[in-house]
Amino acid sequence: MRLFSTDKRMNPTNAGGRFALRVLPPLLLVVILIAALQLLADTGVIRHYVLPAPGEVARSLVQDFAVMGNYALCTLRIALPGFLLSALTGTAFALLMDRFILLSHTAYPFIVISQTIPTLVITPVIVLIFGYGDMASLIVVILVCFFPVTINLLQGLRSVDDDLLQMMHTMGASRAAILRHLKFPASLPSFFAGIRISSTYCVMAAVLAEWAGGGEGIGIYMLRMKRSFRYSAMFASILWIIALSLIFYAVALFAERFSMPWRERPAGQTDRRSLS
Amino acid sequence: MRLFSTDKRMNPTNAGGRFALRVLPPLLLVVILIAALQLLADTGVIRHYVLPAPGEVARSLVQDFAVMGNYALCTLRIALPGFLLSALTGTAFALLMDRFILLSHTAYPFIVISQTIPTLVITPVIVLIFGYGDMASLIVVILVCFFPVTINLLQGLRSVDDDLLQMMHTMGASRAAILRHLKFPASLPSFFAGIRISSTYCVMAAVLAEWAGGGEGIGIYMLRMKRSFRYSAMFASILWIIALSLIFYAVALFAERFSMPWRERPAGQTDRRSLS
Amino acid sequence: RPEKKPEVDRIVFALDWTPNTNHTGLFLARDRGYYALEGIEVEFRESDMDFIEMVAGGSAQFGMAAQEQVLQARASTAGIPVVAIAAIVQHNTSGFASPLGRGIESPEDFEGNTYSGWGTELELAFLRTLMEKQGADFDQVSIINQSAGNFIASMEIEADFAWIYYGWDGINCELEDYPINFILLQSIEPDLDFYSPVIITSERVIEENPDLIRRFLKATARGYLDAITDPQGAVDSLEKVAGGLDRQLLLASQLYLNGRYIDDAPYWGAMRSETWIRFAAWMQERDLLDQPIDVGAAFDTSFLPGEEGP
Amino acid sequence: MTARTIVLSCENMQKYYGQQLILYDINLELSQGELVSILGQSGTGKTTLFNVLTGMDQDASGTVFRGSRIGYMLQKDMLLPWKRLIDNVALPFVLAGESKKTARGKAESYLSVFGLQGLAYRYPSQLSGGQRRRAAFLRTYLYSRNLMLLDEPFTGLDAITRGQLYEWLLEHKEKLGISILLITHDIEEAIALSDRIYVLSQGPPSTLWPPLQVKTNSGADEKPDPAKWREQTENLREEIRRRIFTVI
Amino acid sequence: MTARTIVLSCENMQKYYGQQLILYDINLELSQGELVSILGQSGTGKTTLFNVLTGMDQDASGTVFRGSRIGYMLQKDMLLPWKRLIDNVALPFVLAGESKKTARGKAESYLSVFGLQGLAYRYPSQLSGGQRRRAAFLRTYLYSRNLMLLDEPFTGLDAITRGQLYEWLLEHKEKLGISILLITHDIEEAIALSDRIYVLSQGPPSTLWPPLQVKTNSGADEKPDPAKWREQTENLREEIRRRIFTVI
Ligand SMILES: Nc1ncnc2c1ncn2[C@@H]1O[C@H](COP(=O)(O)OP(=O)(O)OP(=O)(O)O)[C@@H](O)[C@H]1O
Ligand SMILES: Nc1ncnc2c1ncn2[C@@H]1O[C@H](COP(=O)(O)OP(=O)(O)OP(=O)(O)O)[C@@H](O)[C@H]1O
Ligand SMILES: [Mg+2]
Ligand SMILES: [Mg+2]
Repeated sequence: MRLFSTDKRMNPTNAGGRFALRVLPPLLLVVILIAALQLLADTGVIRHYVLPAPGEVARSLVQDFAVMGNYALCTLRIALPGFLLSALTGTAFALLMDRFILLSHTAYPFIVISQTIPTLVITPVIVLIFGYGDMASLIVVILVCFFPVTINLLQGLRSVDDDLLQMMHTMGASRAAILRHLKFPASLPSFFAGIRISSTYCVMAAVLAEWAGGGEGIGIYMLRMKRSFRYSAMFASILWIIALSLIFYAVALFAERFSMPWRERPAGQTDRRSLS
Repeated sequence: MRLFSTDKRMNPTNAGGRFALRVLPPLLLVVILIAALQLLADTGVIRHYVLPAPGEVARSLVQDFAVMGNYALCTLRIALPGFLLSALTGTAFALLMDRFILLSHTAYPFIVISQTIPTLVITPVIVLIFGYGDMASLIVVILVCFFPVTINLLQGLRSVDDDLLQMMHTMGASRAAILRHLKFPASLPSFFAGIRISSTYCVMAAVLAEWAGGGEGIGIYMLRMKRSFRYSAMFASILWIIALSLIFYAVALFAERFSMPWRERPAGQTDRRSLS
Repeated sequence: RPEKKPEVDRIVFALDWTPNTNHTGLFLARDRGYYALEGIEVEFRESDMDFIEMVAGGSAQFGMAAQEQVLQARASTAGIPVVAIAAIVQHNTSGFASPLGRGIESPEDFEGNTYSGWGTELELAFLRTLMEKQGADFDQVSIINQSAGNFIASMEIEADFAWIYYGWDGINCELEDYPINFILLQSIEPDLDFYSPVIITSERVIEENPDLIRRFLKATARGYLDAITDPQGAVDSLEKVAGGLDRQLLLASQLYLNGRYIDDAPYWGAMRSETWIRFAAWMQERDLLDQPIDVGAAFDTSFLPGEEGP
Repeated sequence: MTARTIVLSCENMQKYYGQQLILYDINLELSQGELVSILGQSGTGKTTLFNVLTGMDQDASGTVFRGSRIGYMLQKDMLLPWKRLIDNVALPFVLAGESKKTARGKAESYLSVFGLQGLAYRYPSQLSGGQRRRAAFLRTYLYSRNLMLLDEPFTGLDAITRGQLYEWLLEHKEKLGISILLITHDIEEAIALSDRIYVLSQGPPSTLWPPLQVKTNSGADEKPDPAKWREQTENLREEIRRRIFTVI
Repeated sequence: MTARTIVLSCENMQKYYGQQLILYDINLELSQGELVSILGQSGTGKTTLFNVLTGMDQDASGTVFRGSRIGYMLQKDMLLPWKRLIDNVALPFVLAGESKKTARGKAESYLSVFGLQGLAYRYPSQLSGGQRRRAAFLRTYLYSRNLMLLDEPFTGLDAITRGQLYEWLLEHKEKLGISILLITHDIEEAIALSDRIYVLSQGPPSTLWPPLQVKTNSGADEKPDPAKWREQTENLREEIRRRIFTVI
């Protein structure tokens, strides 16, 4: 068996190749799906009120771009701070619950309960407490998005390697130091799993907040379109929602990549499969 | 400094004590909250059409127990299989995506997209496609619940210790064997973090499905109570929803405890805090 | 009946909302076996979304909707082929309501107040029409999306007035001793006297099974006539379908509607072209319809049992 | 010299980590039934060499020949935390398709040889460092009894436990004709156990010195003259020390 | 005999794991400036003893006295995977409140003594086993230069690297009066480094034999007569072996 030296990082086509591998397949699938939908719509198999023809959706997307963009911006104005605050709240909850057992026991059931009540039911109570306005919408987003962060980060904090903890204790590390130098870095993968989920949900949560009685955004626009049976405009606004969500998701992914440099596989050990 | 031998596992009051520590604080908080709400209601600060008095909710809970129980059962008939199927689907997705990089690149965006469309929008489409009935409801529940499982399990599978992987390769372990003996046990904590989130969502997802026309259950009942201004009965049905959700959550927690016996802290090393 | 059908027609009826007094005739007709007599077995399905699409797509044969929805659906580029075949109530019962204390007695008083909306273009058009009629400035109204679950709560926590159906929310205010001002739409603008709700079916059912529609409406008309004479029985039927509703509310609402089912019409279910045309014209004028439509095709009263009764 | 069957060889192997050359021109042979030690300063590339030899690390150039499947005991113990000791040890059998029960049964009898009796149902976290290493050693042995690459197998064990394992290993090697490549830092151990000794020079880059012969292949049973043996050993020791220390 | 300051002691200590008695009647003393070794068969409870002494494990009975803060080098290297070598080593300074930059600066100068020069910016996963151990050792030293408990610090190191560290350790011990308790499996190492040697008997349960004196406290600088020294050492070696092997 002959081995060849290939310094993969020196290979210029590689980065481009990897990018193509990541982006092309889904793109291809999207194109195929769109073509299929258009065909189904054209032949009348799928009625427009079930799923509008992609061509029409595209037209609506172009025609109403400015209008929808404006509405989307309004949604973004809630979704972005809402997401950031969720990440913060979720992190804070997890840290507090990891730190104070009693608090954890007390708060946990309520945190779970907060997730089991449909948003539409809980919104009036939030408006009652905080008054009508952006504040209430923000809280709805936070309510939806903090939970995955909390659960995942808490799991991460609690699965920290016992021996490393022991080592930190022997060095007289304070709780804060243990958190900063050990627990937090160790639970970054779990934390980011939570962040991924939350980033996926946050635009949807802002839309929910609009529906449940908040400002005017792409969600309200979408509902209005739906109620007046303008399906192509409705799907166009869904595409806006998807696009915004994907941006959040992509940013989360990006942050994840860059926050854990030590997880880069060392060169030459990328491929572990044994040869025949 | 004097050390005392205390074999904690031999201490009979301990199990009871730990239980009390877990259950009493939230219970106490619930009691306080209820008392406060009752007070606010009695003094007329909060009117019943905004938030009903706890006493009335309790009466409604007792009076309509059988009726609500029946509706709840209908919801459970969707939520339970839906949750189990979600766990399965989520696991399958994660495993496939861990195994086939190309599939992962292709499917990932779609999986994320599936989560960014508000349930209230996608549910009617599903009902339109599948018609009124259990099938549509099940699909809605799965759509909501598989995602946290997928994301978390995938994160778990991908953070498996590289050295252990190496070790398994040296022993000529097949992919299936590596999965079974290494990757799956190693990612159980992450898996269960996902399961916790899903178990919290599944009843709410079934309720959402009902609202979109997926069948009669406690969600439909709640909506009816809300619309006929029976606020106490509406809140009583919310309590049912919460209770069902908590049962799912508790079972998930229980399963988690029992599936990782090796994570029990070894005796005598329960307390790591260094003494002064 | 002379020609006995060997098998029953199983149909689905898509309700437009939670079961309520608008629906009692349907439930009575089923309970009292009128549908069975016609060889029909009805299953009711409730949701507030996409019930029109369900009828159009064939998942349901019949359904309930508001007149404006039928018009919008037909005018949409998707061209949803639903047709109204009977009116439940002869005159519009909706309007703008506000707590007595806010002093909103006419559309002029909307200025400077907060409107609690449902997020439809229609209600805003109502609002604008009424205010323009009185020379008030629509822009002086602040509009929010309702977050509270009901009219009273919304008035208490976030807004000053809202669009309600008197037969439900208005009656509830009476029962709650919550005095309100109520401005009926057609009392300001006669064009806004529309049929809400109506029973709908799809063009396909009309084409393929007109007899089914006839039989269905015959039994349904009997049900509504029974409801008028026997409000207690009507409420009983409704409760059987949707357990747990507040009987007091149902009864009061039923009594409110009883006189309005037929009202000044010759028979139950009747619809006048004039009402359809005027309202459609108003919608067209207010840009609520995507394209001009043939209003005459949007409704069809020919299946009603008519003057001679069911 | 009798005809030797080569079970593992490596020719002209070269290994980079990134831009840095770690190993160059590595040539090595292991024959059937032979025990060969590799010594070298910490960080010269012994573990890296093993990774390449076993095929774990494929990002290297050169030619590697493997005549049989290899049991590789890694430098870290690498027990699966969720498996009890017995299941960790029996893993090779389970991987070969045997039921958990038969696998446990087969593994059980070896526990006492490795001083692990009574610990079968412990989790790795409940074992001492030496116990974990012995479990890893046993697991490796049970995976491949023909050809083993052992990365510091006796590290962290006391003299007595070590002695027992030496004895067991040499006995089994004689009986079954096992071939063993062994990384160690203990010169005495290398001399006591090995047929031949390779030394990895100080680097980077490092390369292997030509092997030192310790035992003569012919007439392994005849004990050499003690005085001569002592002198020979002393020379060997010196030579190894010198080689470890030298930058080629 | 000069007046001794006791920096660490343990009286009548007893330790159970569950129902099993692991250590009983442990009595031990460490004086200022002393280097004391603990030997014992693998699995007898040396690491457990250290855990109790450092206060890591509090589920034991008896009395422990600690006169100073303890630098504890655990048996596993326990480097933080997300910190570069230099940051791992500089951790004690960072924990003491210094900035990352000053901490790195302070730690840097020690790297070459421990043979870690050039590796400062590597992550632990990019180091060899011995390099990791040395980093852990250095970190422990930087945390406490007065009192160190070292669990097999020289395990996994080659003879030369070991020798350098021995020399450095003894020199610094003399200069700074460091007190060290050392677990090792290497009898030669124990004899070469220690003032006194404790042996943990075979168990379970295990207990400590009374300490063996290696160096006479008075006149540490005078070299003893080589022949006498060799004989003495040989006796010591035999005695240690005997003790390790004996069940009390
Ligand atoms: N958590 C635990 N639960 C039960 N038994 C344990 C636990 N940890 C260690 N033991 C047992 O206690 C004994 C002492 O372990 P310890 O790690 O102290 O040994 P050691 O002397 O350091 O051995 P080595 O030289 O192999 O490191 C061992 O037999 C081990 O199996
Ligand atoms: N992933 C990596 N990236 C870069 N350098 C590495 C990597 N892994 C190891 N090295 C370096 O390669 C050299 C050889 O490492 P290796 O682990 O093979 O040493 P070793 O001879 O086994 O040492 P020890 O006796 O300490 O175990 C070391 O100097 C180490 O720092
Ligand atoms: Mg190594
Ligand atoms: Mg130990």
